[in-house]
Amino acid sequence: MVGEGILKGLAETARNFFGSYVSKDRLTTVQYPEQREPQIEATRDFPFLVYDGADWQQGMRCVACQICEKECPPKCIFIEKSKDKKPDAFGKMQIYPATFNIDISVCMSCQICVEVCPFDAIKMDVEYHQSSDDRFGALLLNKQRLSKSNEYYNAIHPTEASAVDAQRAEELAKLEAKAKAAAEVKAAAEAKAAADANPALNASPQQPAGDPQ
Amino acid sequence: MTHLALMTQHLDQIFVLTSHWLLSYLPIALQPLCSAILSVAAIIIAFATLFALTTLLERKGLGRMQNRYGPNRVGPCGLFQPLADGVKSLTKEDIVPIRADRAVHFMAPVLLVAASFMGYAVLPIGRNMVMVDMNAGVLFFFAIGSLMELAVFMAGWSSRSKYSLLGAMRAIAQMISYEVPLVLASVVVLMQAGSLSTVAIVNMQATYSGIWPHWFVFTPWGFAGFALFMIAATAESNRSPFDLPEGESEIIAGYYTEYSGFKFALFFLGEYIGMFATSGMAITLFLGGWSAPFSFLTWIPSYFWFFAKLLTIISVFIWIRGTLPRLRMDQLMNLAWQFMLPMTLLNLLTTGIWHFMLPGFLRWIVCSTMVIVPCILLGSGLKYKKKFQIRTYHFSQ
Amino acid sequence: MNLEAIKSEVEANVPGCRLELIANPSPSCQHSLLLDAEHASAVALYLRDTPNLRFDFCSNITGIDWPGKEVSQKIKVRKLVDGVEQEVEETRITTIPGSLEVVYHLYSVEKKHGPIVLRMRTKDRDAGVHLPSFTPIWRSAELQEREIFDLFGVLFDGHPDLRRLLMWDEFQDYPMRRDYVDPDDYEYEPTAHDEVLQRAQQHLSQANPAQLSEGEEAR
Amino acid sequence: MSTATLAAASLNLEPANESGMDQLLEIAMGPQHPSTHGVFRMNVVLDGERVVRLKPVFGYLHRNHEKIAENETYLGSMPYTDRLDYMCPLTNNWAYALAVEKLAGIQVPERAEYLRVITGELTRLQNHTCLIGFLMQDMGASGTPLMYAFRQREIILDLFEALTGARMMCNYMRFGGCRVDLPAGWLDQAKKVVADFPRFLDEYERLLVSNEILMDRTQDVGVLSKELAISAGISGPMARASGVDYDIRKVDHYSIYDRFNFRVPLGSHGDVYDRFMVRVLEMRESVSILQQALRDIPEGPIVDPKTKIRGFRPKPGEAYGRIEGPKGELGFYLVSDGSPNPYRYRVRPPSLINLTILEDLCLGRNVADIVVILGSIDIVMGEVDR
Repeated sequence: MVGEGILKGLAETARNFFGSYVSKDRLTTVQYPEQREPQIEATRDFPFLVYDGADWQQGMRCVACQICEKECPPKCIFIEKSKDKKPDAFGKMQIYPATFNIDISVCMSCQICVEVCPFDAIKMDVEYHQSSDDRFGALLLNKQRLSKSNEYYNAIHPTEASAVDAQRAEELAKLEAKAKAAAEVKAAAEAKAAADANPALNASPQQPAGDPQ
Repeated sequence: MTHLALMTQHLDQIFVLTSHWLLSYLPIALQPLCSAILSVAAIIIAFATLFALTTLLERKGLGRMQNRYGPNRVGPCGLFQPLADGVKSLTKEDIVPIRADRAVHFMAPVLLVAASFMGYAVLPIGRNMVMVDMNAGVLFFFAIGSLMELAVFMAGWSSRSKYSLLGAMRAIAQMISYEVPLVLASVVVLMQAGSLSTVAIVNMQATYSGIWPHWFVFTPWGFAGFALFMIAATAESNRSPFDLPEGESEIIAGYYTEYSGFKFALFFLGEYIGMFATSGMAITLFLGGWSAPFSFLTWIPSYFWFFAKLLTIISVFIWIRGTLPRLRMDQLMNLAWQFMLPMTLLNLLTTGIWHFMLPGFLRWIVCSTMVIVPCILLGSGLKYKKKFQIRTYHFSQ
Repeated sequence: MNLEAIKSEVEANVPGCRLELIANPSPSCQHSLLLDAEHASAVALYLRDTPNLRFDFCSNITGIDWPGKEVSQKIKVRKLVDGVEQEVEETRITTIPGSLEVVYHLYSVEKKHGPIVLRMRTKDRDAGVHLPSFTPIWRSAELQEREIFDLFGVLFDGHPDLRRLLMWDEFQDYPMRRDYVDPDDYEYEPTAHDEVLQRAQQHLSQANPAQLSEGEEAR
Repeated sequence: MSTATLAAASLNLEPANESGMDQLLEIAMGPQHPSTHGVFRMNVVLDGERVVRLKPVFGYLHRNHEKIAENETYLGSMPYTDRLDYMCPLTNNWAYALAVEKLAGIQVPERAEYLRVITGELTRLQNHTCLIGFLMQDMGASGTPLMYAFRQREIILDLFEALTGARMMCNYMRFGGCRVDLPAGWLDQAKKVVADFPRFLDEYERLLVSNEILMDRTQDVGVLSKELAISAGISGPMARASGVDYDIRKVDHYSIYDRFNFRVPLGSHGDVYDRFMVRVLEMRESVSILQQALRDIPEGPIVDPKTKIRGFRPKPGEAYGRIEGPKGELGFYLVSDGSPNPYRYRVRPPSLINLTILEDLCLGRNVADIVVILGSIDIVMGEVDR
């Protein structure tokens, strides 16, 4: 009979019409500014730089190795190395980026920079309110705007961040153990040297010159 | 009891009485003119409001059918959305193609709106609520209705755009083809009513046996006539699934491709007003105009019933639009000339037989058969010719 | 399916054709046959129509640009140096002429085997860039050969409609060639800071100011 | 350059006043047109509304993907493949990864293969539902089927986001496996989505399959013969609708498709309705594959430990790898010269090659049929123009 399929279709749309008033499955719209979808943990958009502690300049993990700059497919990262060095989280003296810019009008959120970073310094953000009326200035993120704390990283990607933290803590512990062992060895050697030399001359042990920056 | 009856009567006639009261302050010589102006203003305001409401209803209804909210940001429940749309279309740039015929390009939407409003002159919106009780009302309505074709063609031709031209050609072919079944489907009512006056036709239907009204749709020929009329009316008002003249996915927007801003909005208005007018005519001819569906509901004002019926028909239009894809031009023509036309002619014959047979059960059976059997035959004939079917598929391995 | 067998079969059945087996050292082991241009159509037809081969599905056609290379080799030459014949090392520069290569990947829908990889090479990269078109044999070559013509500049003889596919008709160069340089009037999209912005500015400053204002007006 | 000269140059039309040609109307459908799926353009010559000639014009979205890839590392091209056919990024990733794995001889761990199959088939589901929605939109349905399709697609995209971090530009596959492992709860969520999917398909079929107008519009429209389909390199659901029994999942035995029990639907008419129905039936088969894969997925590593992310240099050689993408045979052809960048990188775009026969299908039909036929071919301009 002609019209049967049409009637079936009409029944289907009618079902959806009424269904949208009763069923949450049918009416899936989220009323955006008032309601928000729950954040999916893996979500990513643009990269940011992680720093430890409270001071973003002091705690910046990035050591300006420029691997991400090289590997970035659309070449949106611009790094200039610093002339001086600062100690990193492990106490080692490292170069830090004098400039670190990401042009997010070019960035395509592929997160290859995150994958290649050996220092866990660059991670993906979830901040999507990036619209601006300044095409160049506002979309070129500088070091300061890129820096976000480790706590923030823990808040947006808890699973990933806790794994990173655990790994870093382990590394730190290893380093500390090593340093301790080295210190012990050194102390023993010094003690031996002191015992060998004249005890009167060795009253004040030498201090390392210059404060760590 | 009589008090209550008087009150309902007054409520029913409130617009008529107000108009009379207002006019009584004017000198006699001015009264006919002012009466006309008053009614025109009333109709324009009422139907323009209905248009605004319908655009909202359509968007919300379609939205719900598609599992979304529809407009809900401007005002409570999106009620002011039509207002926002109006402001938007007024503030948009009015672009006229450089090689277009500017005068005709401007006149087309104006003519369309004017023509679509003129049909309301003969539509009885409520008891005693008709602008002109013309004794050739139905004829006048269809004559004015064909003006819309002119407007559409003017729009398509003057734009000097290929898509507009294609759209206009489609529109002309479609509107002329469907005018024939539209008029023929309404002839059955004229045969039965014996009058071309819309007021007389409604008055004939506004009587009751028991609680049931004497609407023409409750007869076999009336039902068939109504169905045919509505299909033709859908096509006349370019509604889905017959929206080929403006088939968006094919020819951008058809004849109004080159219109923007307020002229575009006028086209929109004209289309909807035209749709209300043809739906109003269907109500007048088949659904008893302003009469209540049951005799015990006559206390509700007559104009309420008219608008209730109109909104119901509009909802069905929206429902169909939300469901069906568009026909192709040749299929549309096939439907008009191979199905609609024979059916309307047969319906004329059925009405004649109905008229001359004695009232009773036999008359019902004979006339129903005369309508249903050809409908099925013609339908399956169309189906057979096209050989379309639900197919079965095989799988490899 | 053995490429050697196919090669000898084709050579036996298509008189005069010269096929060369090009080995592929990668783990994919997709070795290929190099056709000569004169007999390519005959070979292709044979591959398509022979019942046991039936390579009726030409899946992928693409070009590769091999620019001419200068290879410097150190060779030992016997030479008279100061009247004494000595063995002297000398660098000799040999120029390997460049060519454009077209690669075809054929499969068989009927027999469900494949792929067989065919290649053809042009004589050089400038004038002798003619190759026979396979469009009459496999319709799927139509757009792909147009693309190769567009991007590499290989002229396919016998193609029914050899126009540029992706670039516009007035475009001059062949972008996929290795020695292609971006034209100066390229519409540089200014980005915040890299050389693109500089190039854009440079281009705009070089452009005739009168032309520039005209362009602005036209826009 | 102006569009007018482009039109004239590409069409080579005789002057319009020559005998027989004065009745013809030449219109440019696209690049701005509601139903050319992006910036596709067809120069159509019409006699009334009948198509006399149709020439597709490409290149409005051309960005020379292949040249870009030649200047990128192998890994650096991976995010660009997402942008080819942006409706199905994961299958693009997969095809590219497969080609590189062939080139470098990398083995993929079992769990990664399962992940690839799961994401690939989910991609197929969402591609086909959306395609049918778009097709109906081209046919003039006011968005209803499209909205249902998108409602369902969103659910699948949520899965993608939870797994890969992005809804469309996933950048998920790596050479020798996948980038990240499943997050907690993902499998259950996926199982639920897959279990609910047939209900949606039922709804979709009730709405569309027996609709008379749809049948009238699609049956015997755009008939593609089996011979032409094979010769023109048509692949994927479009070829199968013409009765070509060729599914690369069955033919090439790539990945682990041999382990799954699924059927390949074939059409017998080769018209638009068959293409539509083959896709509907394929979705049911994909659901069945997904159910099996989600049930059987083993534990284990997800990436080949021997493959480096940085400094990846395959040995000189070449490889062609292809998969059965949702749109057809998606192949990548790579030539390596031993450097970190591919010497030649070629995409075999199913969308483009399926367009070869567009004019053949449209000749003699009318304007309304063009958009329906184009819709049934299933193109994405990102892939056509690359």
